Amino acid sequence: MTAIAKRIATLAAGAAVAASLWAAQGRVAGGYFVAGDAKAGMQAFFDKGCVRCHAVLGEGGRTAPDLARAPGGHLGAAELVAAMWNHAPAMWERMRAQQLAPPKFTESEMTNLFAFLYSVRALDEPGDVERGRKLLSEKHCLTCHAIAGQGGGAGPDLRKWTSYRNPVSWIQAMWNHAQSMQAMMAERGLSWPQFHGNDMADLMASIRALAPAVKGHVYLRPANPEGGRRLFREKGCVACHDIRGAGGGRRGPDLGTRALPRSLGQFAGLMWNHAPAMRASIGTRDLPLPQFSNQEMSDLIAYLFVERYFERTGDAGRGRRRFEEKGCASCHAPTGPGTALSGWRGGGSPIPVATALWNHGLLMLEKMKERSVPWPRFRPGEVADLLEFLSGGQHGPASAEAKP
Amino acid sequence: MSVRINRRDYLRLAAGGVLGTAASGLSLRGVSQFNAALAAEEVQVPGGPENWSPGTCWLCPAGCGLRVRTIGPRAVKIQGNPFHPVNRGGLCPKGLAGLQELYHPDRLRAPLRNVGSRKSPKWREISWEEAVTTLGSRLRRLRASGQTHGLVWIDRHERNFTSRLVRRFLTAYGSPNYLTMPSGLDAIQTAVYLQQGVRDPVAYDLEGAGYLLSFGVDLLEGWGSPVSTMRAFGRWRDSAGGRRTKFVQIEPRFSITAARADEWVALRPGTEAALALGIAYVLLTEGLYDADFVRDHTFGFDDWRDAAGRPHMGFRSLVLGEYRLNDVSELTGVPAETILRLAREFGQNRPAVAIGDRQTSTLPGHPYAAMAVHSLNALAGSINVPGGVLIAAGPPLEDTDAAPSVRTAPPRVDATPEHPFPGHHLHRLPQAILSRQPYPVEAVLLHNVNPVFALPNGDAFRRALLEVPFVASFTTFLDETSVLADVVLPAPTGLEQWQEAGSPPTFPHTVRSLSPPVLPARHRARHPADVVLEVARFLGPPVAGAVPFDSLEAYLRHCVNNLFAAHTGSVFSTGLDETWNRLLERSGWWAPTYSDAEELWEQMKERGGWWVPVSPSGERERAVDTPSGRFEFYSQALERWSREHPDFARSAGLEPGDDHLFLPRQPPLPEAPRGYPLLLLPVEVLPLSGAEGAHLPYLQQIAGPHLFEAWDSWLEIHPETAHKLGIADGDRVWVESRRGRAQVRARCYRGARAGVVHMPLGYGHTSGSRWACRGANPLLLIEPHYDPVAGLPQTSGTYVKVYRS
Amino acid sequence: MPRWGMVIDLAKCTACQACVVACESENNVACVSPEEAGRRRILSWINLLPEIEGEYPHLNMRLMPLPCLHCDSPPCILVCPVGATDLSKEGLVRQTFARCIGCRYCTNGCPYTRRVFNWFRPEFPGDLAAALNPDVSVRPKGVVEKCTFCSHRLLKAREEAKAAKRPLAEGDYVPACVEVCPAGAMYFGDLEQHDSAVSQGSRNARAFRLLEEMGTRPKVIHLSEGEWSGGQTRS
Amino acid sequence: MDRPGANYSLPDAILLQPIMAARRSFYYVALALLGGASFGLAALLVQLRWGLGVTGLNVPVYWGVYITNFVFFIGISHAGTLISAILRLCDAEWRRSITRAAEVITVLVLFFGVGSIIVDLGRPDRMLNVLRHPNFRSPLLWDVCSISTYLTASTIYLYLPLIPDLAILRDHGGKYVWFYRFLALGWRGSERQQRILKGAIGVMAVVVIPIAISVHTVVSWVFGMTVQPMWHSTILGPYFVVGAIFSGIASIIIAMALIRRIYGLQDYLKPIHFNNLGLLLLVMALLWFYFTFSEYLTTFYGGEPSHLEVFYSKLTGRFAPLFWVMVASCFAIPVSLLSRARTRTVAGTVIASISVNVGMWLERYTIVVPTLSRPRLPWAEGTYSPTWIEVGITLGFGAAFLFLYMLFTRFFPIVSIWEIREGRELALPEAAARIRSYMPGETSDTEGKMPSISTREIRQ
Repeated sequence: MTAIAKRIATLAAGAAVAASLWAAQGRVAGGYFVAGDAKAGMQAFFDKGCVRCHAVLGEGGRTAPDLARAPGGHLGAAELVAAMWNHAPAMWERMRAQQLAPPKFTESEMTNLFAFLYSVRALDEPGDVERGRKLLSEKHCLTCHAIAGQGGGAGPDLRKWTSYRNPVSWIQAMWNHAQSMQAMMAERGLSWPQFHGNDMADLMASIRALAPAVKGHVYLRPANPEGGRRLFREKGCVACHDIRGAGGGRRGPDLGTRALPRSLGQFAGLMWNHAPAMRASIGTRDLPLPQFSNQEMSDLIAYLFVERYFERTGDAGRGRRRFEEKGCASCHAPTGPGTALSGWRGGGSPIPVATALWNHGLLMLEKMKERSVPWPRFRPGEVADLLEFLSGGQHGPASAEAKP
Repeated sequence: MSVRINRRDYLRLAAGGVLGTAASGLSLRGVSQFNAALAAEEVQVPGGPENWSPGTCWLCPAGCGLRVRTIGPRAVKIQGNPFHPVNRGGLCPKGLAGLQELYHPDRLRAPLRNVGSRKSPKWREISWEEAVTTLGSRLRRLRASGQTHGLVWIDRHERNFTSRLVRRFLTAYGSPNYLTMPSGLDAIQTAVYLQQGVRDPVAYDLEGAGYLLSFGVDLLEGWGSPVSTMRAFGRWRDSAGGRRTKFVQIEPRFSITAARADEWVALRPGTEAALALGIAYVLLTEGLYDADFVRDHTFGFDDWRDAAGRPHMGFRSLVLGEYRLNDVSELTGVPAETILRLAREFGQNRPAVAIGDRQTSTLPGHPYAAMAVHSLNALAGSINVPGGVLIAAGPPLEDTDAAPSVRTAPPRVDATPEHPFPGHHLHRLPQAILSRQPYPVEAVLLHNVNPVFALPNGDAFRRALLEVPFVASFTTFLDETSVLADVVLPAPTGLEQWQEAGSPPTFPHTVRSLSPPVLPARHRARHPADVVLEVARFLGPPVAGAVPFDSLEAYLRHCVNNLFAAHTGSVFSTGLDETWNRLLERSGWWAPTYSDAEELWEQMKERGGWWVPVSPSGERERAVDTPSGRFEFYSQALERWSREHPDFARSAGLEPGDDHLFLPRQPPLPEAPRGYPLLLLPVEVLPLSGAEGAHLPYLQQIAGPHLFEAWDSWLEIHPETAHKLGIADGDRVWVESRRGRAQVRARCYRGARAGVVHMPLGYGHTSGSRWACRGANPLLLIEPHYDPVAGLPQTSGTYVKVYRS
Repeated sequence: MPRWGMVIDLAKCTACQACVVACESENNVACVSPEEAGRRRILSWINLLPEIEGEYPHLNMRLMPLPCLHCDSPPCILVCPVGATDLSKEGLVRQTFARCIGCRYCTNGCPYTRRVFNWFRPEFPGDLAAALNPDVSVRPKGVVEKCTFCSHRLLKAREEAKAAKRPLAEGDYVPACVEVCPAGAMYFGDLEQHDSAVSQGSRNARAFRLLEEMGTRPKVIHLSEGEWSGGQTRS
Repeated sequence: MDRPGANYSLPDAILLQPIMAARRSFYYVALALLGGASFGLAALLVQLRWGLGVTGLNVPVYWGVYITNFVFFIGISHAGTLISAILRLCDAEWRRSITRAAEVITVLVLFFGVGSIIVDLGRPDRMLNVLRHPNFRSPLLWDVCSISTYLTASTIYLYLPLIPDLAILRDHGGKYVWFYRFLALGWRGSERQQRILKGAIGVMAVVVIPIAISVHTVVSWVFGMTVQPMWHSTILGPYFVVGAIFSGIASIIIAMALIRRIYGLQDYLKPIHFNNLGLLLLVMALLWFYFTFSEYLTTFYGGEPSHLEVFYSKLTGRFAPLFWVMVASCFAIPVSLLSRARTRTVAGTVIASISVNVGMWLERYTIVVPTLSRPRLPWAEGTYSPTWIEVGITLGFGAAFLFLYMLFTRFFPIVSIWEIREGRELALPEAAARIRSYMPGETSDTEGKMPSISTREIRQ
C-alpha cells in the first residue's frame, strides 16, 4: 500500500500536516517544543512493530504494558530511557520467545519515538462512568450543582459544560470561578474538592452520561508552549513560582523540580487542588487571581511539561560514581573491552543512549552474561546523573581502540 | 438448357482458377491487404496526460472514496481512495464497474418529454429550459391550488447533503413528502426504536466485535456498507491481530456469506427469532449473560408490576417458559447441542454481537424477530460499547442547518394510522395514491430510484404512478419507473458531478464524503440538485429564499462552513493520522489540519471528505431514550401505543394487552397453500445487490460464482427436490406462485434446503438498458404481507410450484 | 533480482470478486456477450474457483481467487511454437500478443486453465472504449491472453523509482487486483525479500500451492482458511 | 465415343484408359466434390472473417474437430508411404499394383493434415511466425519440422517410381506431352538410369519409414508432452503410430476398392490383394486393441483422480457412446470380419476398413476432447459440440481430398505400369530363386544377401 500512499501524498501535498499535541509554532532556537515529530514517532512505533505488543492508551497490542499508562507518573526523556533500559532484558527475552527480532533505530527515529511517547503520555484517558458516578457523590458536587435538572440549584447546571471534552477545559472553567465557588462552599461547610489521577476525566464521563441531550464537542486545540511561557510571565505566575532557579519567585513551589503527574489534565487537577492555598497566598500579596481562557491554560501547562522534557537535573559527580557502581566502568572505561563512552558526543542526551540500547543492547547483554556482569538497573534520577557525567567528558578524548 | 463443357475447357477453367486463386492469394499485395484488414480490426488506445482525481462512489449509499485515473478527457480506471475511512483503498466490484455506467451506451442523452400516452409513451427530446419550465409551472399551479402537499419526492439516500437540500426545498414549498427507498435495515431500526427509544441510525463496530451471530443477514453480499464490512472481515482473520473473531451465519441457504463464515447453521426458514430466543434460554439458564448490564440498564427482564399494580411477564419468564431448548431445536431444526454451543460461545466471547433478523440490502426482516435478536445484544451487554451495537451520532451540522420554517404541512402521505412507527414506508404509497387517502397525490418526483422494479409491490406502484397527474424522473437510464413519467431528466453519474455521501449505513462514524466532478457531464446530464435550485428560482419566493444557492457547489460550500463551525473531526487521512487524531480527540484535543472553512473545503476536495474518527461508543445511556431510560426487553412504547390502537393486537392475532405483544417473539410461520409445495426465498448476490447493477456487464459476468452462473437468473434447488420433480441440473423450469410465474434455469445446488428454492434479486429488468433486461424478477412472484408492528413487507412466505417447461 | 509473487489469504477473502473486475478494467479485458458467456468464453484473467464439499447441512465451500500462477516451471511456455510466451527474469510469465498465432497449445498445456483465448474481436459498445487503459494493448481476435501481474505497472513503477533516484521499494509495484482487495486478503511483492509480506506468507503454515505436485512451482500462494479456535488464531 | 488409347494393343492399356479419356460421370462426381469443397471454403471464409468463435470450441475445450482431423489425416498418410515402403523392402510381390495408390494418399492427405492445423489457428496470417520465431522446445514445432520433412520425402518417394510411367505417357502420345516430357526428366530406361532410379527408390524406401514413424510419434507428443490427464502417457507414441498404420491400411483398401470398381481394374486389384491387406489390417486391429487395453488398464489401475475423471467420462460418462462405437468399429467389427476367410472378401475388407476409419476418427476425438473437458482443477465441466463451420470445413477437406485424388488418376496411372510389367517379366524367376535360397542345402551367389531391385533389370 505504500506506493499508493506515496502517490496520494503527492496528490495531497497541499494538505501539510503538523498535528502534534504541542503545536510547534516557533520551531526556532529558543522556542519551546519537544524535539522530534510525535506523529513520525508514532509511525516508527507502528512500523518497528512496537505496537504488536505495546499499546498506547489502549490502541495496540495487549501482551506488553501500555506505554501511555505505565508507569504512572510523569517521565522526562531521561526517565523514559531509564524505564526502557531497566526492562530491556525481560523484553528481549519475551521477544526471543516469540521469535521477534528487536528493531533497530536511527537517532532521528528515536527522537521522534520519544516525542511520541512523551506526547501520548501527556494525554488524558476517557473517563470511567461508574467511577465518576461514585466521585460525584464523594465530592458532593450534586449538593450545589444540578445535572440535567437533577441535584442542587446553587451552582450552575453542569449540563452546560458537557460538550467540553478536555479535563483542562473543565478545570479552567472551574478555576475562573474558584473564588465564588470557594465562598459558596465555605458557606455550606464543604471542603475544597481534591482531584487526583483520572478523577476529572471520570467525572466528565459520568456527567455526560447523565446529561445526554447536549450534542457537539468542544475540544482544545494543540497547546502552544511558547505562548505558555509568555503567559507564565504575563499572568504573574513567575512572581511566586520559579522554574529551577530561573529567577522566579520563591513563594510557590519550584515548578521545574516538583514531581509532575502523568497527564496535562491531571496537572490541571493539581492546580485546582492548590487553588485555595494559592488564592490565600495571592491574596496576601494583593494580586488578582489570574484568569485563563481554556486555550491559555493548556498553553501554560504545556509549557511546564515541555520544560521538563529534557531536564538537565543530573550531577556529573554523582554520575561518575554511578558509572563505577553500576559496573559500566568495567567495560566502558577507556581501557575496557567495550566502547569507551568518555567524551561521547551527544552523550548528554537520552536519545543516543536509547538508540544505542536498541541497536547494540542485545549484543552487550550477551557479552555481559559471558563475563557474569549483571544488567544494571537505574533508579529515578540516576540516568540523568550518568548522562550529565558522560557529556562532561571528564575522561579525556575517546581512546583509539574504541569499537564501533 | 444444356451447357456442354468439354474436357479442354474444363481443364483450362480448373487450371486458371487454381492459378488465379493462388496468384492473388499469395501475391504480396494480397497478403498485405489481408493483414491490413486484420490490423484495421485492432483497437488503438489514445494516450494523453495522466491524472488522478478523488471521487466518491455513487453505486450504493456507502459512498466509498475513489481515485479516478484520467487520460486526457477519458476516465480509465477507478480505484479505492486509501484515505477514505470507509474503504481505505479497497473497493467492491460494483464501485470498480462504475466506468461502465459512465460510458454506458444506453445512457439518457437529453431531457425527454412523453408525447404519447402514459401507458404507451413516445419520447421527444426537449431542452433543459423547457424541462425546467415544465416542472416549475407544474409546481406553481399546484401551489396556486393549495395542493403543495400533493408533491412527493422519492429519493435514493437520505443521509447526504443533497437530500438535505431537497428536504429544505420541499419544506419551503410546503410538502412533507420526502420519501426514500427502503434500506433493508428497517426491521432492525424498528427494534432499536422499540427497545432503545432512539431513531438515530443503528451501527455496528464490526471490526471490534469478538463474536458475531448473523441471523440471515447478507453480511458479505451487499448489506450495510459492503466494503467496510469486508474490511472488518479481513481484520477478524488477520493473524497479526492474535485473535480471530468468530462469525456464525444462521440461515437456511448456504450463501456466499455462509460459506465464508466460521460456521454455518442451517435452520428452518423463518425461525430465526425462535433460535435467538433459544440461545437466550441457554444464556439465562447457564448464567452466561451480562448480569450487571441487565440489572442496571435494562427494563422488563424480570416479571414486574406496573403503576396500577398489574403483573407483567418479564423477558426471563417468557424465554424460560416458551423457548425451551428442545422446543426451539424442534421448531428450527437446529440440533440442541448446536444451540447450546452457540450460546456458550456467544456468552463467553465478548464483545459479542447479534445482527438480524434476516435482512438483505433491500428486504427487511420481521420487527419481532429483530427484537429477539437485539435482545441477545442486551444479554451480552453489547449495547453501545466498543465492538457492539452503536447508535451513530448524527452529523454535527444537524442543528445549524435547520430548514426555514414555513406553515405547517399535513402528515406524510405514507403515514397511515395502522402502524405506529413511521420510517419511510414507500411501499404504502401506491395504496395512498390509488385511494387518494389521506389526500390526493398530484405530482411525484423520482430521484435515481426505480421502485417499480425494486419493491415487492412494484406492479401496484406502476398502476399508481399511472394515476398521478404528473411524474418526473431524474435518472441515468430509462428504467421501469421512468418510462411511466411525463418528463425524464438525465442525471449524471457520480464522476460527472459534485458527488457526496453521508455516513454509510451501519458504519459507526460520522462521515461526509465529497468530491468535485472528475469529468464534465456527458450527454447534457445535469445534477438533480442544480435543477431543483433552478426550479426554486423559477417558483420565486419564499421557496427561492429558502434555498438561496446558485448551484449545488455553493450549497455544499455552505454545508462545509457549518462543518467547520462544529470544531470537530478531521479531513480524511492515513490510518496513522486516524489513530493519532483519535488519541487526541478522546482526551479532548482537536488538532485539525485546517484553520478555516476555506482550507477545510480545499482539503476535503483533495482528500475526499471529512469525518469524526472517535467512535460514539462507551456511553451507554446516550444510546437509550425509552420511557424507563433503559434498554427495554418489554417495549413500553409499543404498549402505550397499542392502548390507543386496539386493532393492533387483533392484527397480531392476540388479545389486547397481552404481554406477548410487547416482548420479542417468534412470528407465526405461513403455511404452504395446496399445490404450492416449495418455499421461494429471493436472495441477494453482491454484484446485483440493492437491485442495482444488472446494467453493467462487469457485474453480470460475476453474478453467480458458486454455480458458474452469469448473465441470467437461476433457481437454486436441492438436488433431491429437483430429482423428485424430475428436474435435471440446467433445465429450464417455470416457477409459479399464486401471483405469477417466471421461467428460469434450474440449478441443483447442495446448499439449498430441501423444499426451499431461491432466486437471485436484481434480475428481470424490462427497461433501462440492453444488458439489464435478462432473467426474471423474483419480486414479481412474491406475495408480500405486512408485519403488524411496522407494516414492513415480509417476503419470506411465498410458496411456489416448479415444473419443467 | 526480484521474484514477484502473490499470496492470497483465503481466511480473509470474502469472495466479493472485486479483484476480477479490477483486473478487467485495468487490463482492457473485454466483456463478452451473454451468449458467449453462456459458452464459458468469459475472458477474465482472474476467477473465483468454487469447490463445494459435503451434503446439506454439513457443507464446505472454498471460493478461491485464481489468477495466472506465474509458475517458476510453467508448462505453458514450453509448448508455444513461436515463443510468444516466456518467463521473465523476474518470474513473470509474459504473453506477447503480437506474436501469438492462436494455436491454443498453451491454454491446453496449463494445468490450471488460466489462459483465455479471444474467440472474437473484442467489443466495446457505445463509448465503453473510452475507458480503455493506454498502458495495456487491446488484444485482437485470435490470440491468447492471460494475467500479466500487471507488468505495465512494474515498468511504470521502475521508471518512477528511477526518476526519483531510489531503488524499487516494496509496495511500489502492486497489481490492480491486490491494490483493491477490500478485505486485504491479497499480498504482492518480492519472494526473495525475506521480510516481505509475500515471502513471509509463502512460509506460513497455512500456505499451499495449487497442484504443487505437478512440479509447476507456482508463485501465487494461497493460505488456507484456518479455523476459529476459542478466540485464538490457529495459523 | 472416341476413347484414345482404347485401340492400343499394349498389355496394360487399360491402366492408361482413365488418362486418355474421361467418362461423363467423372465430371459429375468432380463437380459434386468441388461443390463440397466450396462449402468448406465458405465455412472457412466465415471463420476467417469472424474468428474462431464461430466454432463450438470454448473454455476449457480449446481443441476439437480440427485437431482431431489433423491427427486423423496425418494418421491416414501412413497408409501410403509406410505400407508401400515396407512392402517394397520386403519384396512382397503383391504390392506392385497398390503402391502408387497408397503413395498418392500420403502426399495428398498430408496437405489436409497441415491444413487442419492452419484452420485451427486463431491467427493464420501469422503462420510464418513458426519460422521467424521458432521455439524448439515446443512439440508443435517438432511437428512442423517432421511433417515438412515427411511431405518432402513422401513426395519424392511418390515421384521416383512415377518417372518410368511418365515416360510411357510421354511416348504414348496424346494430350499434354510437353507436361509428361517435362516430368519424365528424359527417362529412356537405360541401364544407368535404371540403376540410379532403383537405388534412389531403395534409399527413399528406407528413409521414409523412420520419418513416417517419427511423424506420428511427434504428433502424439503434442499431447503426451503436456501434463493433462490421459494425454501425459509414454505409450502414446507407439499407440499413435499403430493407430496411424491401422487407419492407413484401411484407407488403402477403400481407395483400392474404389479404383477397382470405377476403372474396372479387377484384373490388377484382385481379391488376394484385399485378402493380404485384410490380414495386415487384422494384425493392426489386434495390436491397436492391445495398446488401447494396456493404456486404459494402466490408467485405471493407477487410479489418479484427475485421470480417472477422464477415464470414466469415456467409459461410462458423456463420451461413452463415442468410446464404445470406437471400440466396436476399431476392434469388434474388423476382427470379426477379417478373422474368417469366408468374410475376408473384397466387400468384407472394405466394410471393415470403413468401420476402422470411422473408429479411428472417433479414437482421435475421444483422445482430444474428453481430456480437455475435464481439467485438473474442479472447474466446471466443459461441453463441446462442433458447429456447422467445423463440420463444413471437415466435409470440405474430405471432398477436396477426393477431388484431388480423382484428378491424380486423371493425369497419372494409378497402378504402376512399369512395376506390373517388371513383375510379370522378372518376378517369377526371382521369387523362385529366392524361395530356393531359403531351402536347406542350397547355395547361391546371393547367399546371405537379399535379392534387391538393383540387381534386376527392367525392360520396356
